[in-house]
Amino acid sequence: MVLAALTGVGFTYAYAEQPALVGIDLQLEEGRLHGVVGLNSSGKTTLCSLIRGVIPHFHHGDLTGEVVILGRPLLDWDPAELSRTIGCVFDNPFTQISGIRETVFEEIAIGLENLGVPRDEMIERVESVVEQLGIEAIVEKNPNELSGGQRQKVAFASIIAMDAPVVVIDEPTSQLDPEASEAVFEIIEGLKHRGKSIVLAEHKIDLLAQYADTITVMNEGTVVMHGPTRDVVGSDEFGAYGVVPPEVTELGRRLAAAGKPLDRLPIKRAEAFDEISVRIGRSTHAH
Amino acid sequence: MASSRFATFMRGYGRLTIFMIPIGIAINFVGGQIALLLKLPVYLDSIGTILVGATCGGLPGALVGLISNGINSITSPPTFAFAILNVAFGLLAGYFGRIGVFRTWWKTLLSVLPFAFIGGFCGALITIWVFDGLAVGGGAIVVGALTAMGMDLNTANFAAQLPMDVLDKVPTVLIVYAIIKGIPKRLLVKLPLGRVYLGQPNPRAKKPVATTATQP
Amino acid sequence: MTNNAVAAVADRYRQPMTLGNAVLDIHPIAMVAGITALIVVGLASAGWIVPLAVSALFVGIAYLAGRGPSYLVTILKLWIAVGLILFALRALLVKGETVLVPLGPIAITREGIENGLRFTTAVMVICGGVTLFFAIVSMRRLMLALERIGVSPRVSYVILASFQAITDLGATARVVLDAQKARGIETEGNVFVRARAFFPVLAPVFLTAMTATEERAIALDARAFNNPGRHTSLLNLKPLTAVDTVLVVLSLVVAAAAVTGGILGWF
Amino acid sequence: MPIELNGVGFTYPDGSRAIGGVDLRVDDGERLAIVGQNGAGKTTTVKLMNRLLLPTEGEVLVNGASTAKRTTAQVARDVGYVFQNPDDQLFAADVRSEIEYLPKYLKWPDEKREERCARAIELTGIGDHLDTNPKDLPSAIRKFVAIAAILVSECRYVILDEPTAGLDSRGLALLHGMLDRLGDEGVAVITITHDMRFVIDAFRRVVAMADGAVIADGDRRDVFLDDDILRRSRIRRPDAAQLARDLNLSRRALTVDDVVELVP
Repeated sequence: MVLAALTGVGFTYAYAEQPALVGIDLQLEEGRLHGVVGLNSSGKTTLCSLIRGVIPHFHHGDLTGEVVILGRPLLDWDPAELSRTIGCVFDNPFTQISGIRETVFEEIAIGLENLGVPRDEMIERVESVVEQLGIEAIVEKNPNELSGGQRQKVAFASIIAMDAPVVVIDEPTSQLDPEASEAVFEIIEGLKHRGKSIVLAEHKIDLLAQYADTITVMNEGTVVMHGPTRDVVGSDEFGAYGVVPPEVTELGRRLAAAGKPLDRLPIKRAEAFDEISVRIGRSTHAH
Repeated sequence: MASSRFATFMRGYGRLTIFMIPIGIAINFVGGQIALLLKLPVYLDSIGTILVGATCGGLPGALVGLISNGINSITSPPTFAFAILNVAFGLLAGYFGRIGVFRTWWKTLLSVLPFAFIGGFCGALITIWVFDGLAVGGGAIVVGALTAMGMDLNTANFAAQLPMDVLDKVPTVLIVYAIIKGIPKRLLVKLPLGRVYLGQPNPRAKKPVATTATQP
Repeated sequence: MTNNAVAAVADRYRQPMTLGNAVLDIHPIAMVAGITALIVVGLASAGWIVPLAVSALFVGIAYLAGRGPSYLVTILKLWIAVGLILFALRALLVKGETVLVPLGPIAITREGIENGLRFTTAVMVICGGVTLFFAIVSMRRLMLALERIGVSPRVSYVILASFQAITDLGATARVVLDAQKARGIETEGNVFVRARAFFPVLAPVFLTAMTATEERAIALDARAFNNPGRHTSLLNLKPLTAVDTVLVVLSLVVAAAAVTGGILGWF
Repeated sequence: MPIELNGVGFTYPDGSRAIGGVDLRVDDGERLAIVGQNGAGKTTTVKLMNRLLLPTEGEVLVNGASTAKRTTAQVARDVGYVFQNPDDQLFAADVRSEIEYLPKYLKWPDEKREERCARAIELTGIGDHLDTNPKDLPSAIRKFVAIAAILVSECRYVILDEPTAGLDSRGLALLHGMLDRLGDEGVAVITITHDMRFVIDAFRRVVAMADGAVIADGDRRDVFLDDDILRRSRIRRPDAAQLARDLNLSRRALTVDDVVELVP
């Protein structure tokens, strides 16, 4: 099935002077990791909010066009059902902790409590999520006293425990250091392998290039590029919308400009390694 | 039963109000703490009550007042006798908010009179009824001194309370006014009384049709 | 921590909640009944000896619950801050026939002292009871018990989140104080200098907290906070036990007897 | 006049030691990046520079005078500090009032106020948003508003805490332009950051910290050359530099341009 199908979608927040989304046509498949990139205020967050149903059920405004989520028009969804079907994690680790539970274990269970899951099943699910995310060491800690990175992981765990088939993630690493960011991406990849569909807005293009299946580039409220990650990131057009390409891609481009093009433009570290070692091998053979 | 009634009540106030109440309560406490941190001689312990009343309505404001006093009475039980004052502040702030008092600074400043009247006059009445005019707190020493000088006990209570409350409420309402000016539009849109501060009603602020249709 | 340790934590949640102390494990609702009955006994008496005895009993209960020392400190502070002033004001200002110590325009009278003792011990028995309750019943347990009898989880959210918000905003206030100092705003000096710093410190704290409610609402909604169905609970609060029930019945009897006794002037 | 940390240590009242034995000197107009893992002592070090903390050992001198003898607000006239989260600093109802707050607070004459404000607004590129409520702006622009509110002062040193977090390429370009302009004016910039690409693009001098101590202080090439330093401070080389190493092209290559040169 199609995760989200948008046709001619526009949205203007109540009291905003300019529309946040304009004429969006986009189709996202289920079971994949979709990356969304673009400048600040290019519409990434608004797009995520729309797919999650936070628009228009929470943020009011003027919505035009057609949004179909998992085969059903967005406005036909019951908000509570939509929140069970599509989990969401966003950038601020501090607002995602409930503030009403005393241990991480209890914090992760909140969603399950609200869904009315029986206690024994709840405990098993929390236990398994704790193991998946490797946060065994903090299960007994007070969630209100954790570091930003730890909180972000707990926020992830809470959503994963609810086992929603779709997860929308908005800049989950913006406040994390490189090591923690990489860990979060590994968690996201794990989700995909367990059959979840993921929409991920993110600035760290190096990481997206490694992990995402498709990339959507947004600019001034509209989708300017969409397609498989390699096609989008490797395209000459990519840099035109203010997104900094991965360092290895930039390296590939500069090599081409210096008259030493690689056979294939790398978008991942490993690709760059392979391409350049082939080149070195060839040139040492030539000598 | 109680659960569904509270849910229905809160839904009438929009989805943000329930999250504003704890913040209002915390503001009541932290306002006082910041005053303490800067060693300022004011209490400022009802900013949150009036702020939530002014932006979310009288009942949420009253709840902030009630729970704040409840939490205070955990460590100082006699303060609970004065909870009704904080409830009244919240209700009054809701009414003032609705009629646009906090939109202009001079109207805001005028609102000090009714707030201080509640705080001072009704506060004194409670002291007289519940504690026979001899309660504790900052005013008690003044009351004692005034009585010792020969003033009637009840008069002494009014004389001590009113000016103290005016001194406390002037900065309180001005802070509320300034904070409301600083609230971003995107948040104001979602607060029950937000439209008062946004000026003209916005045609785009209407609720989506489907939400109302699917709400139980 | 190993997986075994996590399994141990998980197992703890499977068992009914116990705090390892018979008094602490009393059901919060039975506790409300018991403490209220004791307060009623104290208030029903016309003298000051019974309320004082009840106050002492509260201290005893706190020791049985293993919270004695901290409760004693709290209650002594209350006696000094509240009780002493209430007593002194009455002793000094209540007019009476039997002057014990004349002090210029006012005088300490026997009536004043009696009135003061009665009123002070009555107020302090209420203080002692309320303080004891919150010293031995955690807010979390209380809200859980209330949810059991039909109080909305939203109500317990509001109460529990308030406590956390007070802590969080207090912490933010200290960060903002630093941020504004770093910007050149003076926070030390005379009262006018400090007063000028008040708004720049308070406004970011309050505005940030208010704007964060939007994200908080979405984050909790994502965790099915608005799910209309029945909610379950990870914590396993024991239902009212036989002991709890006996305690509730006993409390009602004692309270009723005390009120009757008070009216008939027994004590 | 420099900022000098001489044998500085800081221990929190609860007894936990944040940094110890730190010697560091920042000269006028210098640009310096402090890198290291969370908890390495970076934040404590910069907080000591503008007296948000007072050293428990050693001394901190700003323009030759010990910070212990002045208030934080006074030291802030020389050493400005932009917090990572702009929301900790912003409170006015519109951007203009936010920028003008300090000049009005210090009662500067109109001419000076206007000149300083115009400069701060231009440096940070926020001219289009002067009448907007800062809280209504996207976080990247809020960040520049917070920077402008500090730059309006006459400080000769600016501390930027994670300035690139959440910035897009447009914001990055603006930031680089701003750093260059500050350099021309002789204002020193000290940054603490996790963004190694930013460090390599904009800073020559790099200080690496680990476990509360300075473990390297020098030219970026030397710092990024040393595997031991990188391991101890948990820093990762940017992709291009790491590639050059993995492929045995060069141990000193650092930027994309370096690697382009080396590939046959």
